[in-house]
Amino acid sequence: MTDWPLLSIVTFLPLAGALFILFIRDENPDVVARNSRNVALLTSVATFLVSLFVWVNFDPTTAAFQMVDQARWLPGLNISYHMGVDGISLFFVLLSTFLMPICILSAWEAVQHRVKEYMIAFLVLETMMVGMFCALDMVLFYIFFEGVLIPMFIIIGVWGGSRRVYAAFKLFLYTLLGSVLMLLAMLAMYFQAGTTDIPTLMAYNFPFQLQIWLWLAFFASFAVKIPMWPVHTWLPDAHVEAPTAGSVILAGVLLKMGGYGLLRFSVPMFPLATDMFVPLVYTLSVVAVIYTSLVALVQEDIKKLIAYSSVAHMGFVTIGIFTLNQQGIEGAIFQMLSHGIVSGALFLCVGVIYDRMHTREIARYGGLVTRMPKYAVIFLLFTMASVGLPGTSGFVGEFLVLLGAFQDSSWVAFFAASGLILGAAYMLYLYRRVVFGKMTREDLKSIVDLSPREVAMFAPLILLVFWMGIYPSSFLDLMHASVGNLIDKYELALSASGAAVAAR
Amino acid sequence: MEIGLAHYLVVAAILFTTGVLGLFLNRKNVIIIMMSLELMLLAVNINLVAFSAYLQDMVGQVFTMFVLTVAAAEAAIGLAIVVIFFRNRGTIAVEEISQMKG
Amino acid sequence: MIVQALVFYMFAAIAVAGGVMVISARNPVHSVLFLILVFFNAAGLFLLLGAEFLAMVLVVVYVGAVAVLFLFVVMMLDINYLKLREGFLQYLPTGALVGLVLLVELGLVLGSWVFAPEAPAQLAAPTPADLTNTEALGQIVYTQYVYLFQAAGLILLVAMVGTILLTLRARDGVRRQNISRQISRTREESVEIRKVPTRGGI
Amino acid sequence: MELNILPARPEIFIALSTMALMMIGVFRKDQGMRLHTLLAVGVMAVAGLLVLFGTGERDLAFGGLFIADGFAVYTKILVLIAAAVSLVMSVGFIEREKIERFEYPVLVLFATLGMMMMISANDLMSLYMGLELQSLSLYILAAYHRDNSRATEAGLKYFVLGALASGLLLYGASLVYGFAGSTSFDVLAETFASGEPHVGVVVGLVFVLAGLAFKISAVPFHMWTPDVYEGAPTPVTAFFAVAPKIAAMALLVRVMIGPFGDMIAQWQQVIIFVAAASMIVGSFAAITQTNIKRLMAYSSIGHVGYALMGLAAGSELGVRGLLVYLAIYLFMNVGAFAIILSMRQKGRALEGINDLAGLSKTNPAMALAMAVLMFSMAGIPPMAGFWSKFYVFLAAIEANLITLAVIGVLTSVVGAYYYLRIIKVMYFDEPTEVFDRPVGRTIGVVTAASTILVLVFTFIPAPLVDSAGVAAAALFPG
Repeated sequence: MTDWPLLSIVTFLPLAGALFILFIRDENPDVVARNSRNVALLTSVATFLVSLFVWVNFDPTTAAFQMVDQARWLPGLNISYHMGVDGISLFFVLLSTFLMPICILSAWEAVQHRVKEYMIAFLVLETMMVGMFCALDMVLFYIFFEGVLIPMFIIIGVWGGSRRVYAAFKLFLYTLLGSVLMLLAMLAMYFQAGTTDIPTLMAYNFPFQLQIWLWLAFFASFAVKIPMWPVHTWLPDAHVEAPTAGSVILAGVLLKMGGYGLLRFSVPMFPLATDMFVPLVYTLSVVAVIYTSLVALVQEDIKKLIAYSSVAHMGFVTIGIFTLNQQGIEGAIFQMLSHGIVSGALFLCVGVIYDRMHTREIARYGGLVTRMPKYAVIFLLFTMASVGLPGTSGFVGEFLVLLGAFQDSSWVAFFAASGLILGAAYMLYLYRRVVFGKMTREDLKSIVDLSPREVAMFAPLILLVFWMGIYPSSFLDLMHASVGNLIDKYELALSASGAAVAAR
Repeated sequence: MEIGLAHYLVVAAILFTTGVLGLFLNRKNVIIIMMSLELMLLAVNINLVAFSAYLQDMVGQVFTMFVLTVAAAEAAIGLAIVVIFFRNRGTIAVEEISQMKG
Repeated sequence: MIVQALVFYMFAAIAVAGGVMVISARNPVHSVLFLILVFFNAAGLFLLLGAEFLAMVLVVVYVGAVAVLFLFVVMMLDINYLKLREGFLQYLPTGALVGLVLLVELGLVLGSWVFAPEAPAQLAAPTPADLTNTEALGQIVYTQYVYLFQAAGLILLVAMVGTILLTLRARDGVRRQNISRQISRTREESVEIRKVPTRGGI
Repeated sequence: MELNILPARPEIFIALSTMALMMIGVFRKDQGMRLHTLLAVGVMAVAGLLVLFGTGERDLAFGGLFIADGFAVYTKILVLIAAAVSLVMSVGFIEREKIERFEYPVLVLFATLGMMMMISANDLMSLYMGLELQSLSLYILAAYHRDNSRATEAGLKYFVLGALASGLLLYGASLVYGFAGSTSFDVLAETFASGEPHVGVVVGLVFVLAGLAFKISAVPFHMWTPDVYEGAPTPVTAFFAVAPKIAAMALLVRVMIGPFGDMIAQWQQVIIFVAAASMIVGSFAAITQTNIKRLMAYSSIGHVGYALMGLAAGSELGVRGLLVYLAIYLFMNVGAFAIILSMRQKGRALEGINDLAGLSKTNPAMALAMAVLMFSMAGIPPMAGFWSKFYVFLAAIEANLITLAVIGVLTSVVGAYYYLRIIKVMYFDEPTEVFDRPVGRTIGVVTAASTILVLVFTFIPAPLVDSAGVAAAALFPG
């Protein structure tokens, strides 16, 4: 099995499924819709199963890239098709393949028009996401990184809410604006180092002046994607207008692309610039954590509230990454994985009641616990996970990040911790308003509890939240080698430049 | 007083400028515009012939000959287009040509 | 020598003045006539430069064909030309200024013209000393430059096709003389003899 | 004197067979153009084969006036594809508009011949003759729909500005000749290689550049483009958007890199300015357009700007980027125009962007193709349009033109906005009425083929990039 180009299969299997759906034709549109759903679900489940093999085959003792595929690609340039995973990217791949079947399940009944296109868009999206996390060549990375925008634009624009067009354009243009600068930086790196191969570039020492410019260009792209304050404004719009599954993917995977990019490019390739910009990132992150938490408190729209909470949580992630120690970075990765699952699940929870009531206004709900006990339990669980209750996945990530931050700067840790309290406040406030209280609305009286399909959709998520919360080692152990290597190289580069300065 | 190459070139430059000016000043009257184009081409021809004479080289004159030929063909086509334009519009004023800004 | 200079100045002055009149005359017919004047004087300049053949071509082709074509179109199109002159004066000051600047710049560049030092050595077709201008041109146009000659032929062909395509139209309802039908008419189909009864009317 | 006409086989073949086609047209009584179109495409195909199976080596013909080399092979093939495809696509449209005349394919052939002569020009005179043969044919084609006042106005504008451009170019050429004493590109290159050129030559160069900038509709000489694109019959616009652009661009590259190659210090700044201005105007002016042909005009202005970035780099890598750009531009535009040509309702041709509303429901396949092409034009990976930009940006960065590259990427974001708007209209808006079914399969085949090429390029970039590399290398001997 290891001889197989596993990563390429995981990447392109969904694309094959999408092509297959493209050619489904029938006189009866219902048949087309049913077949599309089935093919999409089958493909995504199969992809997930194949990706499990990647996990099984993964060797946690080494920091090197594994399961590498390499092929000649662009003639005349030192740019090749190069795929591989290490301890940092492995779980992002799994996260993507894991969330996709759930997304497709969530849209089973919610999406009734243009089902075929919907499924195609999601499968193409999966290819792009997985490919991005596996890519070991900058140009290849860029293609997947940008390519994500195409299906996302379509998903929000076609199946989104009332202001979908505005949201879709905002998402697209914002992220495009950020990433084109990254493209130029990549080209500059190509001429500096003579290659776009990521492992090679990680070992390359760029001059300090150049590092600053390159770091800024990459940061422009990743900061928009993460999203960091103040370039986060596209996210609430996109989340609110996107269909449920779109929000899940957006929160679950797309936001992680920025964090992953920082870990893959900014930190290892531009260590000196990273060192220099740590205060900037800390400031932005702390502002993001506190400011967006406060904004979340006053939201009237459930999705918007969760969207702002995502910005706050991603602020933790950037803090964690830029602590540049083992706990901080592992915590950041863990937090990203946890947030991917928890916020995805929260959006699914919103989707459940949205499908029934067709509104996202918090004031329109209340007292759901009487009619939907199962739902209330599940929603509570994910709320707690989002708040970071010990025993859930959210706790581990936030704890590690705080631990890492405390080593670096107690002030940052202090602000981050105060952000945690605010986070608990707005999430619990939300929960209280939606689930508890008196059921005042007439139309809520007939609301029905979760269907078996919906329970099946939530079951794996619940399982994972507890697994990650109770026994995080099965994830963290696989990261140790890669993260350790990352930090070692970073410190080596810093001390080398320090030595160079001293020698002068 | 010796008449040198520069004299001819300056005459050509004046004619060329006149042509360009005529093109931009007569924005509406297409016929005058086409005559301005002819003036420009004539200036080019004077240039070429002058260079040819002072370089003692025939190529300039050959070039001139072909420019003359092409200019005649161009004038024929241009006038044909003016004629059908007139048939359709009843005028030869082209409003948007005034968008031209050098 | 002085005669040559005088002749040059005469031709040059009239050509330039004519050029100005072409673009500023109120009546397009006058413009065309001034254009003809410019061509004649340019032909004179060509003669001074020793390009007799081109001078002749300019007169024959340009005055004989192109200018007449212009005249023909100007007269054929029944246009209120005065209206078309609106705006001319409006743009004149700026236009004149821009033109003057362009001219001064060109003059500065052209006034100090030099040939590349290599230029005399790399002439593709040096003027032969023992031939007339026409002969010299003829000797290279059909040999060395036959490619351009053929291309010129194609361009003229395109011009012909284009003008016919654009302007020729078979009009309905126009009676044309069909000579062969006229002369092939027979007595039987043209004349009918009827016996009209007397006093009966028709 | 050695004539050596063999390298010009394709051109001679086209010239002779075009004349034969005219004879056939004159002696046949009926007015249809199907036979002529078929024959014309056949002629182009044969010419393409003649080009392909020439030696590909640098070879001079007609005493050095004409050059055949790898660069010419590549660009001529592109021009022939562009001409043949746009000719095939136009038949249905022209028949429905009832303006079919056999002269149409004949004029397209003449224009194509002119373009090939331009590409193979190795002398200022042959440059001029090729350019004029092309331009004159195009003037007529623009006004081809002679009873339509918009078409004739387009023809008139195109003529006046095109003739002005020729005048500027000629004046510049005369100055260049006057300095160097030669019109041959080879001799010019040698002359300018040695030492600082006279200021008169620089003035001449600027005039030549201005004339050529008109032909590729680069800013600030772009004013004619939107009007002509909008006014001319759509098939003619489709032809205008690709073939002449490619040919004029090839000519510009050959002139700048060849005879003026050593004067790069003089022209690089100009090209940088023109490229930046074209990108800016092309992207910002397109935002407010409602007519899709006008939009395509601004889009092509923008694309010219990006392609010029490759020339601005002045390197072999840059020329290769430009050539890749041209090829991908060709496929994207041909596909987009195929769709624009099939925009008809109840026998009436439509040109509004909003007429595409809801196309994803009424005609999903066509909408998908258009979406792919628009994403490609916006330069979003993994479509081919991204690669075209990638290669020119690569060259610009290598040549240290950072500012230009930054302007390029920023305008490409603005450009993305208006391409996305078309996708938005097709996918997010409610459908209006269904389009008429296109007659025949050609439109469908062209659309499908170009879309697939645009998609597949990411996976198989080598054939195109390699041949562009060979073509670019031909301009940089040694």
